[in-house]
Amino acid sequence: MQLNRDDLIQAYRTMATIRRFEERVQDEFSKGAIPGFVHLYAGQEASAVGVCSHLGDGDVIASTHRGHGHSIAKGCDVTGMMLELFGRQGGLCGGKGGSMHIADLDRGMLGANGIVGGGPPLVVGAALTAKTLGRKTVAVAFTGDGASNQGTTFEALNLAVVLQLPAIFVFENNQYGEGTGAAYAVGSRDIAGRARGFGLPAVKVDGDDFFAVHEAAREAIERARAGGGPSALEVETCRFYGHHSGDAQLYRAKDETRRLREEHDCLKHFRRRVQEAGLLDPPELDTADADVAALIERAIAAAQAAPPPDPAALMTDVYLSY
Amino acid sequence: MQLNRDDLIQAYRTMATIRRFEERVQDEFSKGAIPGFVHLYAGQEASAVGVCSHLGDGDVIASTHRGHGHSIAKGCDVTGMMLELFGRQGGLCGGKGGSMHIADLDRGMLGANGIVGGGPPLVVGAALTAKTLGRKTVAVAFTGDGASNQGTTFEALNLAVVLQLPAIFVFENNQYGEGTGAAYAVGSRDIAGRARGFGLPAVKVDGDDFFAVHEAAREAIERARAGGGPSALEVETCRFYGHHSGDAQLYRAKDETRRLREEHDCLKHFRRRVQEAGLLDPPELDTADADVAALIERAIAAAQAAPPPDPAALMTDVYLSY
Amino acid sequence: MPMKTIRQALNEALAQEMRRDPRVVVIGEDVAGGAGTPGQRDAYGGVLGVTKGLIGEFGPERVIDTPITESAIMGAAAGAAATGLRPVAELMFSDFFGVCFDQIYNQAAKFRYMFGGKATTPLVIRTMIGAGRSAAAQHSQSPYHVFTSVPGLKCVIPSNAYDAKGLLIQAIRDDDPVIFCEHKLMYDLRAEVPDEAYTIPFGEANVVRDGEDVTIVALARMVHYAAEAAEALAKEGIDCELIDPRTTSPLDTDTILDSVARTGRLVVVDEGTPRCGVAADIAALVAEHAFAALRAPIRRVTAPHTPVPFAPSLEKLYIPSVGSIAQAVHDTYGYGR
Amino acid sequence: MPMKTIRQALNEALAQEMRRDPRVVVIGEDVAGGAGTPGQRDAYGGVLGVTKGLIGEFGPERVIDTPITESAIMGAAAGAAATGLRPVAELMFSDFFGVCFDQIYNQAAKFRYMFGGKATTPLVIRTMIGAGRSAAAQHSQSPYHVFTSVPGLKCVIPSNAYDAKGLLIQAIRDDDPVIFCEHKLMYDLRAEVPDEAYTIPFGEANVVRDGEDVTIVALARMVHYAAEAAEALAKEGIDCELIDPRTTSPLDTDTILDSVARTGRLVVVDEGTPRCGVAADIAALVAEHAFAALRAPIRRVTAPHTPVPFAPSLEKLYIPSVGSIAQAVHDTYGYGR
Ligand SMILES: Cc1ncc(C[n+]2csc(CCOP(=O)(O)OP(=O)(O)O)c2C)c(N)n1
Ligand SMILES: Cc1ncc(C[n+]2csc(CCOP(=O)(O)OP(=O)(O)O)c2C)c(N)n1
Ligand SMILES: [Mg+2]
Ligand SMILES: [Mg+2]
Repeated sequence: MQLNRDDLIQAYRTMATIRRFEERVQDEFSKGAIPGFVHLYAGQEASAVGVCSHLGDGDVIASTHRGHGHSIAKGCDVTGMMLELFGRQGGLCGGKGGSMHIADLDRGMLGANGIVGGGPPLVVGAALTAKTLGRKTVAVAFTGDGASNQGTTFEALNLAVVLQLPAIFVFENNQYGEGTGAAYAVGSRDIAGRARGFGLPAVKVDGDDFFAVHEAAREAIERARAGGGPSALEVETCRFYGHHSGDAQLYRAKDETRRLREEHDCLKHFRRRVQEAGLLDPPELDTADADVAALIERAIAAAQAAPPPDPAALMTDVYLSY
Repeated sequence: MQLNRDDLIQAYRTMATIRRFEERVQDEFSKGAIPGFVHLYAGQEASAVGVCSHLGDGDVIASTHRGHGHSIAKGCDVTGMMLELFGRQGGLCGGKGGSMHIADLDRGMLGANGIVGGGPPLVVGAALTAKTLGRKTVAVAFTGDGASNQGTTFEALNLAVVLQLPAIFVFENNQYGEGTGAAYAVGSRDIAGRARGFGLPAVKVDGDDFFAVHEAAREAIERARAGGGPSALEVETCRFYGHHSGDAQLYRAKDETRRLREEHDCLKHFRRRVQEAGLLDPPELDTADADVAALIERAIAAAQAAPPPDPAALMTDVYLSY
Repeated sequence: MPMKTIRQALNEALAQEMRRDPRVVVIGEDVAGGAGTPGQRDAYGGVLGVTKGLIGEFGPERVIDTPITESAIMGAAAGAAATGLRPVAELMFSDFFGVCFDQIYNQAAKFRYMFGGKATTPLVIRTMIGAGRSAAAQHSQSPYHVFTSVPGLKCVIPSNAYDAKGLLIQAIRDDDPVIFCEHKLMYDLRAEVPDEAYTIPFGEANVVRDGEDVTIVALARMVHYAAEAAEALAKEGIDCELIDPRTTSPLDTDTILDSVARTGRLVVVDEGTPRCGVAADIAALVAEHAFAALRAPIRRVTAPHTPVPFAPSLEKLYIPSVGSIAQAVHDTYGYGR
Repeated sequence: MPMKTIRQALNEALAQEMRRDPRVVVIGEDVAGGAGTPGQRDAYGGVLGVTKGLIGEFGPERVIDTPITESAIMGAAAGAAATGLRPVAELMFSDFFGVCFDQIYNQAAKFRYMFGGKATTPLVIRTMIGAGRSAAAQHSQSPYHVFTSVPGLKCVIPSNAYDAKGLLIQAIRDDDPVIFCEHKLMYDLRAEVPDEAYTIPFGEANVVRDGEDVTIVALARMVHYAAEAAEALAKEGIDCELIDPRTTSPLDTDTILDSVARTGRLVVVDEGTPRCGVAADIAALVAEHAFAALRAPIRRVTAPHTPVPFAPSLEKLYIPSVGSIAQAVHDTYGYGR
């Protein structure tokens, strides 16, 4: 573990930001303040933060429909995101993208994606840019157990291997694709193993454990930066909410989410670990929680206060020139 | 080897028919008598025949752009095929399909295919029909090393495993996809191994050796018929001609095709094996050759003599009713 | 007659056809839901509940949940249709056609022609269209112009529960591949729907309203907007004929041309984008075959040439409105008077 | 000026732009050929030789051979374009759009809008269109109507070597995603082509021939057929104006509308299928915006609503001919006289 105190507090703060963001989005969505669909990332924070803490603005990620966590971990402005979710002027995408299309190219965030399996090929491209221009940056595809069955994902794995690109494929296995179990949809029942068959190193890692994710990601990312080619990570994780906000979750065991929150909460796990190791004190963590809560409330207040986009925005930004 | 004399002579005759068909198509194409593109199967005969000799009309195959061999092995009428290649009335598809779309549903031949990776998903469907209607039939996708990298192919493997369908995926690895080597395009350099990662049994087999293919196919097909689910076969084979008729083949080693014809000719290999084992005599095989040659000449003569399709055929068979 | 929602009408059509014909199977992502989970099967019944309950009656062999694998779903359905089943495959959102269209347009739709008339491919693809739910750029499109353009494919776009049931049963019994477009905002719309099975033939438009002044052709949800506009215009003394083609391929050209022959004026309303859209197709038809009768420019009321925006305020501007339809009718009606 | 084929013109455009800008890369199947083989690199140079020789000058890092993996190619090109390269990706046959269209229409084309104007995606997709080579149903299509319909995508369809070079350089320098359609039967067509680099702006039609009686709008190979028809018709005293839009998105609507304002008669010639095609799109444009000038029905001369047949005898009937174009002009010209 090569994390110093600042790194640790930063990692915790980012995970807590995601958690709080999602919990408050859930409230606001339930109240009808957020239009459309939202897919909440709560429970999976260690994956986004464990991976992204190795990345700079020049590194690129592509995300999924469940993109808030990756966006925050990659440095997207939380207020800009909240404005976007509310569909308001000043949103990160001007209110034109919404939850499923959060993006910020300046932060290396190449977009949430409404198409399952849409991101991995894009990441091959970002990695190609890095390699071709000799940038020493890497590109990371966050993707799911469901998306692991999509042809585009398989093609991306193969092409990344063929071109030996600095690409990392993170399969966040939260056991479900909508209401279908990974145990059914992944024929091999082993996402990492199937990825390994494509000729790239692939490891499974416990997504409750920020430190395990962080370490596995470090290895993959360092290898990629050094020209060692692509890797895959299967992060075993869980989502605390339904597929989308409002999902009745009939496919889950009774009590499952309560149990997950108790036994598989990566934030609790992190607190326990750093306290046991004497690295951070509860008050420091509590202060971070309080800061984060205030930040999110400010973001929501800003979103509530912001006007809708200028009607003229309907017709702009289809092309650069036309 | 559970093949009796009749089986053997039949297998040889079918392989010889394919070989002769392709050689004469090459001549006729070079003379300009055959329009469009043709992709010749010569050199790969043991694969089509080794597999299809286990199949009846109720079993279904889907083929590729290089479909003549599979069509003949599956029992398509050779004269009908030749008429089709010439674009004439009476062709197997009425002259509307051509070499790349040879099909005969009555023989369980679900079509050559102009789309690389087009066949495997269709085979999943044919296998689904078999399973749903309790037919005890199987479905076989013939596909290539190049096609093994296509997303549709990967998806078909996974879905066949998930639904435990009686589907067999035959990867004919002739080392090239157009002018690109399998050693480059298959990131893992191991098609069978990659398939195995999808959770189905997959073996590599020597495509020079009819008996090896026959045996591996028997095992896979019997398993499928018995409800044991899908399998994959990687047949290591070679094509004697270019990607298509007229290809300059600059991607090949000098002398490569001569060497392949000498050392890796599955027909020669078959003759040697049956003679050494005292199963068939040279005269019997020569008679088969002569019969086959006459058959193909008759097919060509018929094709040359046939009129073009009725102009009205342009507008028919778009729909059953409209 | 009992009132039913479009969702109920579609569900009933599926159940009745599955009962009638054991070759009919449903296949897609979460068409039941719950496979391989600790929870219950039929956890979804389709993301908007259209296939709910079918697995209970017909079992997992005929209500087939799949991984997220649209190419394999469409290919499997095509291959199954060509070999003896009558699959109803679900493409959850029509926006996803880009990951699987080959199996639809190059395979299923072309089998019969390429194979010289020897293949029969009784395949139905159910899919969702439409904006209005803030589902943003990749979940709100109406790409039926692409489907309509494909020789060998039929394209159905119902606008009410009665039509939805009859057209879906027709689609299932039809021996050609059919893509069946359901507007995601209309599932709760009610109409009188008979309990027994019935079919509505393809290529027969529904004349929703007779009129003598202006012909309006509208699709899917736009039929309702156009009806509202026509109602309002009638009060001003403009008498609109409203035609719902119901199927864009085959298209009932006669009904449209006959109407324009009487009215001399045409407005086409289509939620899809304008370039090479169905509105353009119908406008071109009329400009070619009813030219003599035309007394005013053909007006198209469509979405703009932009992706679908997320913000509700922008999305509202994106979708044709009752007001914009009425305005187009006014323009047309006033032309040359 | 030197005479060059379209193939040479395209190759030269690529080479010059790659020299000028190190961010320009070519990616696709067998764009060089020979990777991982015992033979030579550049064994293909693209299946019809357009990219031949580039790998020699620019190396395998900028002339990138791929497996058969169109979704990954298009996605990689889109992702690379959004992060700093200017890729020219090859979709060997446009017929293959069905296996990869998501990355084109839902990703590349929508980035800028979905991301609120913050993405720039300078991507070019080169692809082959057209029938006439007995390549049958899956290798002969012209689905540019689908490409034209996509907001955020530009669509270019050159008809001669001069335009091909200027338009391809424009496409590469353009900051929006562009799909560039090359007709497979036209690569050997020669014209005068300057050696130096030049651009032709998008959205500016080429008026191939001035005329006063009938406006013909034709695309790609049909421009040549239409020119031949116009030549013959001129001898009969029918004076056709022939417009080649060159780009269908953006479309030079002014040139078309101005021409029809003068001639009052329009024939659109398009090798694509008729339903929701570019011919319909242009017909609808004119029926809406040049109605007052129209003196005859708008005639479309297109392929029929069928897949492309294999047999040369049928394929010849499938493709619009000089004769069918002349006939349509006659009909239009004679109408109302
Ligand atoms: C191509 C495509 N198919 C289907 C969907 C509908 N859909 C959205 S999310 C989802 C499940 C994704 O599962 P997974 O990859 O495991 O991600 P998770 O939701 O668990 O984060 C599905 C089926 C889609 N958006 N795109
Ligand atoms: C989707 C698609 N991409 C590309 C092509 C062009 N193409 C035709 S055959 C071929 C090579 C196929 O290689 P392989 O699968 O190894 O089969 P082989 O030709 O060796 O029999 C290619 C690239 C195609 N027809 N379809
Ligand atoms: Mg999941
Ligand atoms: Mg091969």
